[in-house]
Amino acid sequence: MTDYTPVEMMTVAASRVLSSTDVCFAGVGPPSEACNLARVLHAPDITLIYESGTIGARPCVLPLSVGDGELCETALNTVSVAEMFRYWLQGGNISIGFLGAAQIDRFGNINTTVIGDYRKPRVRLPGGGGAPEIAGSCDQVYIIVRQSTRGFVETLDFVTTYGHGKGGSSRQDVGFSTAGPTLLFTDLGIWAPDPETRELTVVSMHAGVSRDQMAATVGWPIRYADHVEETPIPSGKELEMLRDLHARTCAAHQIHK
Amino acid sequence: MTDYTPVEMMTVAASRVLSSTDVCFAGVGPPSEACNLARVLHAPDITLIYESGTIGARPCVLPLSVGDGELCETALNTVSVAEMFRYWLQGGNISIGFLGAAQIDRFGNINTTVIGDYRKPRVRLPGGGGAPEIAGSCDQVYIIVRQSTRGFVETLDFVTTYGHGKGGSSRQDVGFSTAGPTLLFTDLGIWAPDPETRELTVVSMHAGVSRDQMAATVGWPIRYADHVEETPIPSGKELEMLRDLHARTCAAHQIHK
Amino acid sequence: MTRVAVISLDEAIAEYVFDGATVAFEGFSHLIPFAAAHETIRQRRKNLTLVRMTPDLIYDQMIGMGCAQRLVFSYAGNPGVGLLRRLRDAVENSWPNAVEICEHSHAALANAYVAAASGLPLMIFRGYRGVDLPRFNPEIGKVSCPFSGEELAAVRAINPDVTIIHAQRADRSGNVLVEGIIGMQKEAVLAARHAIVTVEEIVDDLAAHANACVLPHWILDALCVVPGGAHPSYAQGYYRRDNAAYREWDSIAADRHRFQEWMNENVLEQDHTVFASRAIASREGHD
Amino acid sequence: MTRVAVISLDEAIAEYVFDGATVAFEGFSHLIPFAAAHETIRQRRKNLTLVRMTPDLIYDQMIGMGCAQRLVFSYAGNPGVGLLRRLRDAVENSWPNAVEICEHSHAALANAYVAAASGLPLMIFRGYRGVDLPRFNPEIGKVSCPFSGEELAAVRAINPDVTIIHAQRADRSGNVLVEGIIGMQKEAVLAARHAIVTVEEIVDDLAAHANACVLPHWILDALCVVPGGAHPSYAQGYYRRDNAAYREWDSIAADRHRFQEWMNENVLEQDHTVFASRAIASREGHD
Repeated sequence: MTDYTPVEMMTVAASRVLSSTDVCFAGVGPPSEACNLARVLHAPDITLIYESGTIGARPCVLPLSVGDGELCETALNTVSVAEMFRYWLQGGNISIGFLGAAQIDRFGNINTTVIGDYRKPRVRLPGGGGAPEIAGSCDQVYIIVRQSTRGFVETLDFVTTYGHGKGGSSRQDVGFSTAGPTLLFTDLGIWAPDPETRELTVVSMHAGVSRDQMAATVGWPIRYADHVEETPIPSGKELEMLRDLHARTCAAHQIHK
Repeated sequence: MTDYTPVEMMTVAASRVLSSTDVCFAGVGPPSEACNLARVLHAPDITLIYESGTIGARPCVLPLSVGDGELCETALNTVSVAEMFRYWLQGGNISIGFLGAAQIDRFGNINTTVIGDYRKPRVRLPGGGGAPEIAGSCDQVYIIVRQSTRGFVETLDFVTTYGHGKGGSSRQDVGFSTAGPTLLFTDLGIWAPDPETRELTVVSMHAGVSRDQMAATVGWPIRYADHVEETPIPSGKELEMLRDLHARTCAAHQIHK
Repeated sequence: MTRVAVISLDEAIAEYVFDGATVAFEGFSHLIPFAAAHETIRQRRKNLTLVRMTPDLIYDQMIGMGCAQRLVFSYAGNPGVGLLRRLRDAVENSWPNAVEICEHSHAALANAYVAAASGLPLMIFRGYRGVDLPRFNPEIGKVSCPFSGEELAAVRAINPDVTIIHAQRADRSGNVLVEGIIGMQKEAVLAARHAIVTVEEIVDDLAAHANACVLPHWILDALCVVPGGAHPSYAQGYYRRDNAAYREWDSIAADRHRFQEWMNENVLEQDHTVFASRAIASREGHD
Repeated sequence: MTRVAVISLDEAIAEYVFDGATVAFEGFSHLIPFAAAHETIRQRRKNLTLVRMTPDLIYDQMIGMGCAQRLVFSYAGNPGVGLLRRLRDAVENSWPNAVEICEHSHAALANAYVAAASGLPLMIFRGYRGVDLPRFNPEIGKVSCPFSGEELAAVRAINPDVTIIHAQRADRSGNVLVEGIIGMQKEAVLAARHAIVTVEEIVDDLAAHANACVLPHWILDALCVVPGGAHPSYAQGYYRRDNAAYREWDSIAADRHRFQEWMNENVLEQDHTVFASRAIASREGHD
């Protein structure tokens, strides 16, 4: 089956790396979508955690907010937001933090705060929310975001969430003991940090994507791994489950597309 | 009715100062007994808090431990011990801390840790438990303990719980903003700190108690208020309710006296 | 400790929310106290410092109506929809007035409430490493661990003059049950000098299990019965989130004039009793 | 994260409780894991650092049997009865061996667990002012608030090698429900490298409400079904506290010889299955 969109490919690719033993802090939107797709496909026992305090949520439809009622109704347990950030996240009990981004740089640092100057912003974005500490305390971080020159920038306007800093040993130097961003999923490919420089490096490109397309959507000279894989296209099952999830979600939220 | 014991007088006297608007952190034993007597007598809406985390307990029988099942079963709510000490006690939500003592000095400082040297004790007592921070964070502290020369000492072997320190402004100097011990109930009388020196001063003596008896049970020269009251003897109702409470407690705990 | 007063919402707001006050309307996605915010707007409160982890529509409306002088927050979005356009207009264009920003991460703001609920002047946490925000927020500091030498982030406690929350129900003594996604409600109430709680209903028996999130009557000041008072957010067990209202807000808030018309019609010309019917409509729309 | 293993109590103790380990057997008056302590005694573990807010009979027994090298605690009494005589004999007379004391107040030790559960090296609190204990305990320090200048007490985090608790029940995935007086169980489990939970039973459905104290299976290592495993303390909903056993302990523990006879007969010559009948006897005695 080749009838799929680049965004569907992105979500499917991200879902594939998740397994039933993962405990995953899921941001709303594409991260939550990839996590729930994994759950219905091949990771039925994955533990999904939302910053609203729900532990082990198993929603039938995708939540519109991190605090949707269905997350709590299907969860094993719901704790206060303070307990979530103190005991569960900072306590080191979460294996994967799954984040989105507005701006990202080559070292996986993220800006979701402002475009322009902080004190006189051109665009005031939502801010960090849980991301700065999710990226610090989870064993590793996955990022999912569509490529664009607006989003993939040479220099962030603001460092909201620390990735690999300026590369190399930056992350340890600042005091982190966690791995930081280990995978970046986009609509065009999959990136992973170089073992030495920690620069995000293209390790897989989705079927039919060219290096010209890659270059046109990224604001810095892209590094490629020695062997760049081609991401396997979505299977019929993967697409069917993803589209079912969307259809259920739209019906439940009364979204007419 | 004059057929009552000095300990019954002590408990009744302590119960009289409690009211329905009090939120009272009750230690097990005599403090808990006075609190529950007040609750069944004249303070039906008093909020009793035990360090096990129970808020608003209404036990029919006196608990043997701070964590008896009946405290939880009759409570409005039960929180973790951490929450109890952090949010409820340290957060400043408790008006009265009601404590016992092994040793007490003239300024209401308490020792419940050791007799003798800390590192080589003659008697190893239970230790502070909740008392040091109860005495620091409650608006005021009531103490209930029987008088004896072993217990009412010139110098404590160990300061477990701070009262009025060395008197005067000691308590503020150490950094407390709470009132500390404001009343001491014994089997012989009622004591309160002098407004200036903060030395515990006899303000009421139970009926029939002489100053010689007082002196024989206290290890320092006692100060008396200018006008020492005579504590009203227990009413029939007070004694009846206290003895009912004891009878129910003994029956429930299968104690045969 | 004083007994909570069961009074009307307009009395409660009039008594405790004064011009210039620091106010937290808390509720993390769930149980957001919209009715109390609308009453505050109707009473034309000014120069408020508004504290909330997720400003959401509730503060977009208050900011757009000129109630706010300062905003303390950690994530300012319309969840699942986009940005908060009235907040942006205030920050980017000072309309209707400039709003000072005191920005945190979720972890930091949650810890600031925990600090205040715990009666402490600060709380420590592991956070803000390598990022830009501490340069712009003097409420963020550092503490060295005397045991390990590790440098930790510190955040100053937040003690609102008044915290306002919505909850499912209270009993006749005024004890309040919050259940489901409980967010920071307990901490925000304990952090504040005064607390107002709006509830769906008052019942004979809370029917709360032993370890539920219960707020005893003696830590509350005012209790107001406002059925539907969390609409368009939700009250688990009562009505569901009105996602359509959240989506619709994006276009209402996009235009200053349309925003003002909407606020006139739906807030200024109403009173809190309208929330009951909104919640019913929301329930019928969804079930 | 790994899945909890449902194994026998002797296997669990053999695997996780090693000589010299720091072990917390937690449970505040309620749900005290006596069966696990007795198994540890039977396995002749030595040189343990025993951590517990209220040592209670459970540590009086372990200390008397020579399992302990060090005791970390905040209140060492037999609740409602008196002192702990085996603990006193160890501290006052080094019998059967000297036991080093690391003493806290409840607030401090609770905060030390909170620190560890929160992944921090310390926690701060307002306490220990003017008192003698900080002179004898190097785990107590001070921190200055960078905002207010106030000096606060600090306590070093306690990270046990293994925490052992008893709980009412688990579901078939190994998720555990603790209810009633929940003490420090969640914090002690999250503070530890490994966690063993004994439960009254395993059920199909935990039947826990949304905000109950639940420990997900992936933070636990071993789950053991030991009905009655908290006797002579109690398990709310299952059996009541055996107050007679607590009172009787005072005379048993008063004499070294009688203590040893009692331990031989009731611990060394038994296995954990005896607890089921003890709890039934306790229930019948009380109802």
